[in-house]
Amino acid sequence: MNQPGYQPYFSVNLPGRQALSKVWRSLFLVTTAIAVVFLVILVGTLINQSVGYVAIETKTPIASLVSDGHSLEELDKAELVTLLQQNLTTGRYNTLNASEPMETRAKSDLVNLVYTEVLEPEVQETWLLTESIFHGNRIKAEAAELHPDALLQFKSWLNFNLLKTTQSSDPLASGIRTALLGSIWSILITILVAFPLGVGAALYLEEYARDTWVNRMIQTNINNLAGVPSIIYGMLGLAIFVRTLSVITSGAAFGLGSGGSENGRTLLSAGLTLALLVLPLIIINTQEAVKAVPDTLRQASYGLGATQWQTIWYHVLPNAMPGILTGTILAISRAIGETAPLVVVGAATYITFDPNNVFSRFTTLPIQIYQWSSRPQAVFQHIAAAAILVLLILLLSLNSFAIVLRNRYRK
Amino acid sequence: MDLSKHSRPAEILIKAFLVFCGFFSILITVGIIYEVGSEALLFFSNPQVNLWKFFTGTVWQPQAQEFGILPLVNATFMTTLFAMMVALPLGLGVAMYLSEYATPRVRKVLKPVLEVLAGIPTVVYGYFALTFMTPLLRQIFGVDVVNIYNTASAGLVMGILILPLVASMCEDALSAVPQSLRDASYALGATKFETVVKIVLPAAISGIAAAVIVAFSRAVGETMIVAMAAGAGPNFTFNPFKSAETMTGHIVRISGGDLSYDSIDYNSLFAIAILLFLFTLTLNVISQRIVRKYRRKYE
Amino acid sequence: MDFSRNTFDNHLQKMADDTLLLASRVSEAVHNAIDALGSMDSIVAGQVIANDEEINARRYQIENDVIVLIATQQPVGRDVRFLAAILEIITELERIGDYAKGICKIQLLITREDCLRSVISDLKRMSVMGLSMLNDSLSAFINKDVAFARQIPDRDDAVDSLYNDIRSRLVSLMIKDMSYAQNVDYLIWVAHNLERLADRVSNICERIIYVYTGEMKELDGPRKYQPPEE
Amino acid sequence: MDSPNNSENAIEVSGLNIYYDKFRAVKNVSIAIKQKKVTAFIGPSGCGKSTMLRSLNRMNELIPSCHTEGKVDFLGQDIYAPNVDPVEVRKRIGMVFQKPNPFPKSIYENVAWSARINGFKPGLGRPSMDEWVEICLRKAALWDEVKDKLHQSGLSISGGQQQRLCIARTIAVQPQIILMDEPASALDPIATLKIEELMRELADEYTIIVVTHNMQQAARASDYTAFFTMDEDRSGILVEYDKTEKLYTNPSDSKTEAYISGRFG
Repeated sequence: MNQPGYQPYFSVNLPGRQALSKVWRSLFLVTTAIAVVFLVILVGTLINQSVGYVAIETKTPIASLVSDGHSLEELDKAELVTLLQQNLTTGRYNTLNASEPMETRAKSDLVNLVYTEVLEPEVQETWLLTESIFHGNRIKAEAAELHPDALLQFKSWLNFNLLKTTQSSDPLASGIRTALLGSIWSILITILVAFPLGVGAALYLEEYARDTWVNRMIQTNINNLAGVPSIIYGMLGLAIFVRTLSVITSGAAFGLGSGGSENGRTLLSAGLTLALLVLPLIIINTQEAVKAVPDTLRQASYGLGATQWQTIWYHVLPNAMPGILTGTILAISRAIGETAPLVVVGAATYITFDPNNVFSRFTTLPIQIYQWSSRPQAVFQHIAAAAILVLLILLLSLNSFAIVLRNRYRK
Repeated sequence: MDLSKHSRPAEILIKAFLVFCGFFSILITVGIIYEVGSEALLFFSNPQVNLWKFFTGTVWQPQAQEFGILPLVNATFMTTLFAMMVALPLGLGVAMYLSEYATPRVRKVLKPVLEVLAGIPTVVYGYFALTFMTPLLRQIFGVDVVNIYNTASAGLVMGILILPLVASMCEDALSAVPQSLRDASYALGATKFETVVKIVLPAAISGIAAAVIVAFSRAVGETMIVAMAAGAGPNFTFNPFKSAETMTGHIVRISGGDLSYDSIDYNSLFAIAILLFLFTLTLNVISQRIVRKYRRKYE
Repeated sequence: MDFSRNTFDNHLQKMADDTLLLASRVSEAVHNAIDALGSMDSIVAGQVIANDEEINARRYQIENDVIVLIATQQPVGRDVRFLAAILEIITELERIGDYAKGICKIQLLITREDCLRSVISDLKRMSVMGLSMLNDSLSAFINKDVAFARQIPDRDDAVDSLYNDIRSRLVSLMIKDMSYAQNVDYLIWVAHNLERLADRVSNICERIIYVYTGEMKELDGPRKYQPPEE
Repeated sequence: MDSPNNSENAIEVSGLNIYYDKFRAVKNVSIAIKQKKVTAFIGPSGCGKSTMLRSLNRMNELIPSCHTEGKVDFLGQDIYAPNVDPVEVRKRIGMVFQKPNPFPKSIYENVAWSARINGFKPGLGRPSMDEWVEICLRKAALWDEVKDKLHQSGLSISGGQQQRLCIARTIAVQPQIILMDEPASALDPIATLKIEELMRELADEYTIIVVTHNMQQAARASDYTAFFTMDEDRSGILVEYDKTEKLYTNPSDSKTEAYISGRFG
């Protein structure tokens, strides 16, 4: 292809260069594939842990209650109540009756009561989903040999009972009801505090603040706060909300709270701590959304004689709102997953009653997961996995909502 | 017609609220420095604490009045090292692939995957370290070699946690490189690889450096994974398969129990915390400086 | 700044060169025409007439080139005045060429050489004066010598008086002997052409001054038009 | 070599169609670009002239949705033939872009890198790298302005100088053809004229194809001009291609006339 006059100063090993290019391309592809594989393994592990065979042995053999070949479900309500009366101590029966009279309980509830209170099942051994699928027969043989009295059940640890019941030392009866409610309460407090403060700060910085060293410092400060490890916020919450402000956060000042004692380890402290934690994120996200509102809009508004706040309220905010909400939801999902600061602020290790006001002691879903995971018994790993799935589903739906918002906003 | 200035009380009130919001973030910082700092000061002013020993001692046993922070720092850096070993090459590779190689279609699928990975709470990663990584390591290196709680497992999983952060920051840096530079390179007869490695990468290097620093800061401050998987109890060891407690892990474990205020244990946690705060703050400030610089370069 | 529009400047230079070439062809034609008349050489006269085609062709070529330059180079300021002046100058030159051709046509019609003899030396003087004006005007053009260009039209008066002189002599000759009438008429035309030649040189000088100063005014008359300052 | 008739053509395009997904941006263009001349592509925005230009060294392929049909013969070889390497094509057909885009390296490195990645071998009858950089900068009429600051960043010089640096960088690869995509549109008038002047000078050695939306620029700087416009279906078509002086004084198509006289649309 050389032209006359074209001096061959160059020699090019193009095939070699192209080959090198291909090698690196595949390397980059491999790294990406590894990242995807991690996610798959992670989800796989969770599912693997949350479904599988369980060998359950009941303290009282079921045969002693119902005749052979029949099950509890075939009995009617009266028979069930009788069973309970016969096999429970009077004190226990009365406690149960007091919390809800036997007559008004649903049949399924009664079956449950008989099951947990009378039969007292206990997990002997658990298997993973993969084991259960690929080595089903071996497991059956093993179970028959090692736990002859046990019932081998294919159980999903992720079920409605998990959501409905509170924490318990009995893994079969344990649930995340308290934790879920705790998460919801603390997040509501977080939103109520962090959203107005965050949006306000962002509006100040974007719309009002001039380029002075003070405002530049505020901006730098916010960016830095966003990078502070969450546990430091926990320490701050511990020092300020739990300790210094315990009169307020314990509810003692309002005559509320648990037992009137000044203990600041409450939902309020947790919510406020999380609010501080997500505040920089909300500010930064809101700033981005506000920045994206075109200046022509503001000028148009000023041109019509609007004041600065009218301009912000009628033009800037409505246009930035989808972006602000998206950013806030993402910040909130960060807060929902936070564990360390709440451990420091003092989440309760064992708690079975629902929170009824902001001065209640609390646990949250991630805390519950942390505690279950740290238990040595394998059974709790399964519940932890199920709880994690609940947490992930919650976060995923929040995130998808944010994405839907963002997409609608883009149009 | 009256065109003279008049005050608008509502506007002033609203502005006052917004100014307060703006300054609230300063309050948080002051709060951290004052509250955490003063508790830490209480710790350092305690006669049982020797500042020299604090920074050089290799035993941390509050019960025995031994306050040498090195075991905690050492474990922190061990886990961080492992995390960086996973996150940096993988994160940069992913960023390169996404920004330079992936078709828009592939990117549309992969970016949400990364976002999901980034949105998973750290406690889940902790669980993952316990139930997947540790058994895997024990299977590979032997049950006798690898403790149930060890820094390697925590560090490796932490690397996965940080990977999306590194990837997305690096991708930002890479995509901030103007397309015109790539075009120029191709028009000169460069191959894809030559363009990516010799033009795009150097142009994005400051952004990538910022990503590395932020990743480092994240790893140092990361808590739940190490609290769950690295072990409980300060242990001065360089063996990644032995259990050891990091600074954050220690804070979580001690404060999780019932702790009496005004004890030296309680104060010592704040000393660790302020150290952590200053360290991560320094890293963040540096990375922000770098980012600001490279943003300006192409604007 | 060490920068110049070399390409465009080269084009402008070529236009000037082509114009000079055209001018030299034209003055050669005038010179030859007067020579042919003086020596009553019909062959030379025929050549001049034939060569006029070439002069016309050259003129159209220059005009076309100027238009292309205007269309493609967007000249402004002195450049556009320069190109416009070239268009004007080549028109004048072509007209002068036509005068040469006219003189040669008359040469073919002259029948009374005695009549011609009485004025030929003055006609030659006129042509020499006119051609030297033309020559000087073009050197003023090339040298951008505005002062010089301003002086040239003054010499038109001498040409005019010579013209008047020749005409009155020819008229009195005709009054004496009406048989000269036809030839006198022809020769007055020759003198008239030479007088017009000098006028056209004055026009060329006006263009030159316009190119280099932007003033547009009649040089040998009252000021007609002064464009606003450039 | 090719037949003498063809050899004066650097590029022969026949039946070229360029699509973005389903949309046809360039429709059925055939054009023969003369060697060592400056050819300008003009036309209203969106008429596909840039797309057309980028198809001449396969830069289009960097846009995933873009695909090309037809033949582009470069000195007798179809650059879209399956066995042709686009990198090889781009080495021989260089490109200069709208916005000056020097690499964030030194002035010297900008030129040297281009030569180096293409396997520049100094020594034995060939210039050294320093000499080669100087040669290229001289050809780009930049040497005198930058010779004292060769190791400053390529971004530190003025826009016009940056653009000439980009040209020098392109020359360093020894292309036969230089494509220029609105090379002066981001520059001030003086810098613009300098680039135009440079184009004329480079035409002694290289074939230059320039896209410009400034028709005066095309008129001033080119030997040949191709006028593109949009069809009813908004795809770009070639209306007229002729010597620049002909096209600007006596276009044969009324659409060209309307466009160059500013009466378009």
